[in-house]
Amino acid sequence: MTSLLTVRGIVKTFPGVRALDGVDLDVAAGEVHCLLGQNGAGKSTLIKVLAGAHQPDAGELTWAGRPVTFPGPHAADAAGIATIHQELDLVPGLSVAENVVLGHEPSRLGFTRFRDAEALTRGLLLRLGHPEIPPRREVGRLSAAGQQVVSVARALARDARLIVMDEPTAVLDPNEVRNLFRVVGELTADGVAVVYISHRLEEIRAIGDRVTVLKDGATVARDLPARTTPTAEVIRLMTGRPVEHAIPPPSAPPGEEVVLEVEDLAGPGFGGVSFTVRAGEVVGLAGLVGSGRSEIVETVYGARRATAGTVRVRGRALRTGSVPAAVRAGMGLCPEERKSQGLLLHESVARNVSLAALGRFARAGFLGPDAESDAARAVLARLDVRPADPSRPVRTLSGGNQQKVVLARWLLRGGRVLLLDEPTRGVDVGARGEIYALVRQLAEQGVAVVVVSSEIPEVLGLADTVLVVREGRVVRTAPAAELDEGRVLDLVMGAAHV
Amino acid sequence: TSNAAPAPGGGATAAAGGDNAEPGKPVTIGFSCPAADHGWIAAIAANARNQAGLYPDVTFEAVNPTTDIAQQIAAVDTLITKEVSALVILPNDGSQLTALGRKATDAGIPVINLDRVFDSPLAYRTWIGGDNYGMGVAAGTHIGEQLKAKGVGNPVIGEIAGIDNLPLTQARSKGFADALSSYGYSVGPRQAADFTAQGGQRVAANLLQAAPRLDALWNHDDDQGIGVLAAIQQAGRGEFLMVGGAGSANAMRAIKADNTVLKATVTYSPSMASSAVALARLVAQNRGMGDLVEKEVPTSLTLASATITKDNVDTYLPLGFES
Amino acid sequence: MSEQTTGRAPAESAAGAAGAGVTGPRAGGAARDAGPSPWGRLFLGGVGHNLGLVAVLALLAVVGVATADTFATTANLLTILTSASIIGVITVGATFVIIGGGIDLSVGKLMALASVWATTVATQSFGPWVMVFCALAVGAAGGLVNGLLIAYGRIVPFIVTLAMLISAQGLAERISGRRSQIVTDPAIAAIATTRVLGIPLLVYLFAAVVAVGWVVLNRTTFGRRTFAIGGNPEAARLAGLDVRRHTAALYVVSGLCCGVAAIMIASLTTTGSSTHGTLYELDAIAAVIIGGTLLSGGRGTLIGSILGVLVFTTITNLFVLNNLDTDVQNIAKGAIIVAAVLVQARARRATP
Amino acid sequence: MSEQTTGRAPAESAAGAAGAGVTGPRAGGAARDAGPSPWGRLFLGGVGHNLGLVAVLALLAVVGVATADTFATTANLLTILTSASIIGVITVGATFVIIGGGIDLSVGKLMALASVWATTVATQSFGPWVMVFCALAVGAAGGLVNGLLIAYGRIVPFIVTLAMLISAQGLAERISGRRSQIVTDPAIAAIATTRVLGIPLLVYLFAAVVAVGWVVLNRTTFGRRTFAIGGNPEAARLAGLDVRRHTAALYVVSGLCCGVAAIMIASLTTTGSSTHGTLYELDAIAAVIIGGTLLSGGRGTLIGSILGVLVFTTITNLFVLNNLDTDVQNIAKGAIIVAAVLVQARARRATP
Ligand SMILES: Nc1ncnc2c1ncn2[C@@H]1O[C@H](COP(=O)(O)OP(=O)(O)OP(=O)(O)O)[C@@H](O)[C@H]1O
Ligand SMILES: Nc1ncnc2c1ncn2[C@@H]1O[C@H](COP(=O)(O)OP(=O)(O)OP(=O)(O)O)[C@@H](O)[C@H]1O
Ligand SMILES: [Mg+2]
Ligand SMILES: [Mg+2]
Repeated sequence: MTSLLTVRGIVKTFPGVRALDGVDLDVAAGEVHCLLGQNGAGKSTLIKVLAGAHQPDAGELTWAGRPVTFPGPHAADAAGIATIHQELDLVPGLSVAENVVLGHEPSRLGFTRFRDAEALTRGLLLRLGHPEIPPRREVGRLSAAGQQVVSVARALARDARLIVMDEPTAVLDPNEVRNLFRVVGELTADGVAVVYISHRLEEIRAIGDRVTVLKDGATVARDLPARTTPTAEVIRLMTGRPVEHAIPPPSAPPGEEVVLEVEDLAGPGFGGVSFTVRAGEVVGLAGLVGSGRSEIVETVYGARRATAGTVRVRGRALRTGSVPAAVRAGMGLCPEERKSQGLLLHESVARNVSLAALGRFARAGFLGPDAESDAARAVLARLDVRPADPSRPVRTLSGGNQQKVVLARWLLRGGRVLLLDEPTRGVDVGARGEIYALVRQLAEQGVAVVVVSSEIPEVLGLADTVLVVREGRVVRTAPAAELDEGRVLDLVMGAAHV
Repeated sequence: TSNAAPAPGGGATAAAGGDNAEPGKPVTIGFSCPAADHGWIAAIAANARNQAGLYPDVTFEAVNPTTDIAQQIAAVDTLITKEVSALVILPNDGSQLTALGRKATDAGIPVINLDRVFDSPLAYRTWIGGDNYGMGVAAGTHIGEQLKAKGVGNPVIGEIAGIDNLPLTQARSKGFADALSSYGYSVGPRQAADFTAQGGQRVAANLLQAAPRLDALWNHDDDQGIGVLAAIQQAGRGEFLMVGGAGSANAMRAIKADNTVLKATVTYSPSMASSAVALARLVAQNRGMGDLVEKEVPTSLTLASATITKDNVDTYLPLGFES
Repeated sequence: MSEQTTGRAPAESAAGAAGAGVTGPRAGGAARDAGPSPWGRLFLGGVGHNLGLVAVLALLAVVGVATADTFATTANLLTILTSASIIGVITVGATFVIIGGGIDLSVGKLMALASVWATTVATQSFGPWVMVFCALAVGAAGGLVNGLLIAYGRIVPFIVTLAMLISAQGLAERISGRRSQIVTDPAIAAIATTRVLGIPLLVYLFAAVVAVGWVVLNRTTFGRRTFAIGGNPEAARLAGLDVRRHTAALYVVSGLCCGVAAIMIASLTTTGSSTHGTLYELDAIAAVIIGGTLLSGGRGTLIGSILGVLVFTTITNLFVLNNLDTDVQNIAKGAIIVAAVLVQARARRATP
Repeated sequence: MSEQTTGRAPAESAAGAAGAGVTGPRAGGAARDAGPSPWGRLFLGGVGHNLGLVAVLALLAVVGVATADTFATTANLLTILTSASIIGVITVGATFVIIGGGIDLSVGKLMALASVWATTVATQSFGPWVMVFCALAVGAAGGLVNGLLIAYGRIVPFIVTLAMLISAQGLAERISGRRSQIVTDPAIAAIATTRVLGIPLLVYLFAAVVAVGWVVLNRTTFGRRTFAIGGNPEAARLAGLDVRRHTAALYVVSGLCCGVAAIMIASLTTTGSSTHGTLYELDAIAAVIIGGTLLSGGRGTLIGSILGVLVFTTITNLFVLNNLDTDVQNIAKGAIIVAAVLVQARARRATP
C-alpha cells in the first residue's frame, strides 16, 4: 500500500505536558484508518498537528511522498487535508452555508456569492442525507446532531485527499451514523483517505481498515487489521491492562420505595410523560438525538419550566422550575454537555466537586482553608479519578475523568435521585466501564437513577426499566428484559422505519 | 481666528498705578486653576502667568491644572508645603476646596480666591471675581431695551446656559430672568449645554426646532457660542437678536463684522486672573492698592460686566480672549 | 432570540432554550428560512429583529406629537437626523468592532483628535481635501495602533482603547492648546449648511456610511468573516482565516469612521476641538447593544445599531422640545432606556 | 496565563493555544498549587499572579524617587494611599461584580447620589450615624435596582448600569439643586482629618474594606459561588445555585461599596455633590482588568485590582509631583497603561 501520509516521531509539548511523545502513523489513499486511544492519549492533538493548528516540536510529516510542514491551518488545507475537529468548530451566528464555505467563500471583488455557497451546501447536505437542513438557517439554531452534519459537510466541501474525523459520531444517532458511514464508503471508493477517531469500538469494526493505537502520546501499535484484531487486544493496548468492558448485571432487584414520581409532565417539545423510579432502580430513556430526552430530564430537575404535570420526590411535590428546590429534595443532574453545562473549567477539581455541597463545609458562610479538599479527595479516590489531585485545574483532566468529576459532585452531596444525561459520551472504554460500575453501586445503595443515552445497548444493559421516547412522547415503557436492540431501534425510529 | 498665536494675556495686564509698580520684597505666588478645554480657562492661566512675568519681584509657581478635585487638592497641598508667600486659587468647586483654603490661611499663607468663591470668608484673604448675576442682568437689560425699542409685544426669548450644575450658571440665569421681568418679559425655551462648541450646536439645533419663532437669544458662553452660531446658520435662521457671554475675541470680531445674529456680548473677563496675581503680590508684600487710601487690599472685588456692541467693540477687542 | 438582549444575564440561557422557537434539523422550520431574495431577507431580518426598537421609536414619536406641536415638522425630523448623523457614523464602526468580538472606547476622542489635527492652521492652509485626508488618516492611524496592540500585542481591547482614549485626549489638547480651532475653509463649513433636495448633506453622508457599512457587513467576505471571528475565533482560525489581521482591520474601520465623523463635527460646529466626542464611547456602545448586537460578539445587525442611535437622539430632541430641565432629562432618560430594552426584548421573544 | 490579560482579544485564544505561554494541564499547575499553607498560598497566589504589577509599581517608584525629591516621603506615600482609598473601595465592589460575570458602570454616580442624599440639610440634622446609614442605604438600593433588572429583568448589565448612571446623576442634581452640599457634621468631616498612628483614618477604612472583601471573596461560600457564577453560569445553575439571587446580591455589594465611598468622599471634600465620581466607572473597571480579572468573569483576584488602583494613583501622583501639564499627563498615561499591561502579561507568561 502506498502511503499518502506518513507521520514519524511527532513530539508536541505544552508547558509541562508532553501531549505527543513520538507518534508514528501511516495512512494510505482510499483507506479508513482508525486512531484509538484513551481519553487524553493525544488523538486530538495529533490531528491538530495534521491540520496545521499546532506546530510539532519534533518529527516529520510526509505528504504524498514529500516532506512537508504546515505552518498554519491554511497550509494543511491547501495541501488537501480537511479536518472535522472534536470541539464543534462552527460559528453559531452564521448560516449553514456560510459555515460550510468559511475561509473559501466563493466571491467576486470581495463580495460573497451567496447563491453559489447555498447551492454547494444544498448538494452536500443532500449527499449526507439531510436535505431538510436549510442552508440559510443559523447554525446556532440547529441541534448538536445537525451541527455535526454541517461540520461533515464543511469537510466534504474541500475536495480533500485526506479527511480527518475526530469523534464525529458522539452526538449522532444510529440512523445518522449509518448515513455517515455510507458517505465514508463513497469517499474511500474515490480514493480519499479517512482518519477516523471514535471511542465506539463497534464502529471501528464496521468501517475501519487499519487501526493505530496511541497511549500516553506515543504509538503503541500500528496498522492492525481493523476487522480481525480481537476487541480485548485493542483495549489492552489502549489501557495497558485488561479491562472489563461489559456492563455488570444488577446484583439485587430494586427496592419497593418509590423515590421519584413524574406525572403527566409536559413542556415545550414533549408532553404526557409519566414514570416512577424506585429506590435502587435504574430507569433508562432511549430515543433518537433530538427526541426530547434531555428536555424531559432537565424539566424533571427544574432546570426548564414545565407547562403541566408534577414531579414528586418521596411523595412531596416539587416547586416547578426551581433547581434549588430539586437539589434540596435530593436530586442531582449530570448534564449532557460536560464542558458548557457541568464544569467550571477555570477552577480546581476540588472546587468543582464541592460546588453543590459547599454549605456543608462552611460555618456561618465561612469556609476553612481548603475545607473541602479532604472530602473531595475521598470521593475522587472512590471514583478512581486520575490523577487524584484535587487542586489540579479541572480543564487539564481527560474527558472521562471530567465526567467522573461531575458525578463526584453529586456523590459528595449524597442525594436520593441521580439524573444522568449521556454519561458516557466521549468517554473511553476504560472509564466507561468504571462509570457503569458506579451506576450499579449507587443503585445498590438505594439511589434512584435515570439514565439518558443514545446508545441502545447501554440503556438496555444498565436499566431495569426502559422508556422509549419518540418526538417528545413516551411510546413504550417496559422492563429491559422484555426488549432487545432491534425492538428498541424500531420503536425509536417510528412506524416509517418498521 | 484662534489659530493666530494667542495674544499674550489678551493684553489684559494691569497698568500699575501709584507706587505699586516699585519692586518690593521678593515673593513666590502659587497658582492653581482648573483644566478645561475652554478658551476662557486657557486665558485665565495665560493671563496669570503673563502678569506675574511683569514683576521682577515675583516668582510664579503654577501647579498643573486639573479637572479632578482630588488632584487639585493634592496639587495645592504641595504649594502649601512649599510655603509660598501667597496663593491664587480658582477652584474646580468652591465648596470642595474651602477646607483647603482654611488650611492655607491657617498656615499663614494669604489666599486670593479667584472667581468661584469659597464657602467661608475664613478660607481666603481676598476674593476677586466676575459678577455672574450682573452678567445676566446686563444681557437681560440689553435684550429688554432692544425689544422695547422695536416695540415687540410678547417676545419669545431663548436662553442657552452653560453647565447647569455650576452655581455661576444659576446666578447668570437668575440675573437674566430678573432683568427681563422688569420689562415685563420672561424666558421662553431654556436649555443647558456644556461650555463646548459641540454641546452648543446640539442644544441650539434642537432649541430652534422648539421655537419656530424667536425674538432674542442669550447664550451664556462665547466658546459654546461658536456651535450655537453654527446651528443658527445651518437652520437658516436670522429673525432674532443674539447676545453672547464672556467676551471672546471671536465673538467680538463677529459683532464688529455685524453679519450674524450675534449683536452683543456681555463680559466676564479672564483679565481677572491678572488682577488676582497683582493683588496676591500686594498682599504678600503687605501693601495696599495704590489709588485707594486704605493701607490694605480690600477683601472682595466684584468686576462689572460690560455690554459690548458694535459701537464699543473696538475698546474691548484687546481684552478679548481667543476661543 | 432572547439571548441577544439578555446576553450574559445568567440563568437565562436555559430559560431561553426552553422557550418557543426551538427548531431541530428535522423540524418544520424550513418555511421560515425560505425568504424572498437573499438581499430582501437580510434587510428585513435587520428590521424584523428590531421590531421592538421600531415600536419604541413609534412610541416616542407619539409622545412627541402629543407634547410638542413642532415635533412632526420636516425641519424637526431633519434636526433629529442631523443630530444622529455624527454619533451614527461612529456607531457604524463600533458595530463592526463589537460584532468582531472587541470593544472600542477610544472613538469619541479619536474623533476629537482627528478634528483638531484637520483644523490646525497648517492643515487648513492646504485646503479642504487635505483636511479630509488628514482626518481620515489620523482616525485610521489611531485605529491601527489600537488594532495592532490588541491583535498582535494581545492586550484586552478594553484597556488598549481606554489608553487610546486618554492619550488621544491629551494629544488633542496639546495640538490645539486647549482652544477651539475655528474652521475657516468654506468648503468644509459648507458640508453642514448645504442642503440637497431640502435634506442636509450631513444626512446624506450618514446614509452613505450606513449603506456602505451594511453592504460590507452583510454582502462581503470581510463582513461575514467578522461574524465568524466574533462568534468563534478558534473556529475562524481553524478555517484558515487570519484572525489577527482581521481584528486589526476592524479597529482601522472604526478609526476611519471616527475620521469621517471628525470632518462632520468640524463642519457642524465650525470648530475642531479636544472637547468633541466626550462620552461618545458609551453612547455608541449603548446604541449597538440596544440594537441587539451581543457585547460578546458574533451576532448583531447594523440596522439595529442605527435604530438605537435614533432612539437616543429622539429622546434628547423630545426633552428639548418640551423644555425639560437637565436633571429631569437624566432621570427620565435612564428609565426610558431600560423601558426600551424591555419592550424590545419582549417583542423579540414574541417573534421567533 | 495569557488569557487573564488578553481576555477576549480574538485571535488570541487561538494564538494562545498554539503559541507559547499557555499553562498546560500537566504543567506547573501542581507545583504552583503545592504552596506552603493553604492560607498563605491563597494570599501569595493573589500577589504571585500579579508579580508584573508589583514590578510596574516598583518601576514607578524608581521613577518617582529619581524625578521628585518628595516622592519617597511618608507624607507623599500617605497622600497616594489616601487618593487611592475612595476609588479603591469602589474597585472592591467592581471586582465582585466583574468576577461574577457582570459589569457596573453606575458606581461613580451612585456614589455621588449617596453623597448628596447623605448630606442634605434634613439628613445632616439627624447626626452622623444617620448620614452613614443613609449613604449605605442609597448605595445598596441603587445596587439592588441594578441587580433586579439584570437578574430578573434579564437586561444586559451594560445597559442597566449605564441607565442607572444617567438617572442617578439626574437624581443627585435634583436633590442637591445642583449645589455642593457642605458637610457641617464634625464627626463626618473628621474622618478625613483624623490620623491614628500617623495614618489617616481613610486609609484604615480602605484597608478594612479590602480585608473584608478579600475574606468574603476567598473564604466564604458567597465568594466561592461568585467565581462559579461568573465562570459558568449554566453549570452553577445546574449545580443548584440560585444564580439570579446571587447576581442581584453582587450589585448590592457594589452599591454598598459606593455608599462607603460616598461617606469617604463627603468627608474628604467636605461636600456632597452630583459632580463626584465622574468617570470612576472606567477607572474602576480598568483597575480590575489590569489587576488580571477576566472581563468575562470567573477569574480574578482582589489583590490585583487593588494593585491596579495603586498603579493609577501613583501615576497621577508622579505627574503632580513633576508638575506636568494635563495634556502631557494624558498622553503619557495612556502609554504607561499599555506598557504596564505588557510588562504584567510577560511576567505572567514567564511564571507558569
Ligand atoms: N492546548 C492545550 N494546552 C495544554 N494542554 C493540552 C492542550 N491540548 C491538549 N492538551 C493536553 O494534551 C493531552 C492530549 O489531549 P488530547 O485532546 O489530544 O487527547 P485525546 O486523545 O483527544 O482525548 P479524548 O479522547 O478525551 O478526546 C491531554 O493531557 C490534554 O490535556
Ligand atoms: N439550547 C437550544 N437551542 C436550540 N434548540 C435546542 C436547544 N436545546 C435543545 N434544542 C432542540 O430541542 C430538540 C430536543 O433536543 P435534545 O437535545 O433535548 O434531545 P435529546 O433527546 O436529549 O437528544 P440528545 O441525544 O441530543 O440529548 C432538538 O431538536 C434540539 O434542536
Ligand atoms: Mg480528543
Ligand atoms: Mg439530549
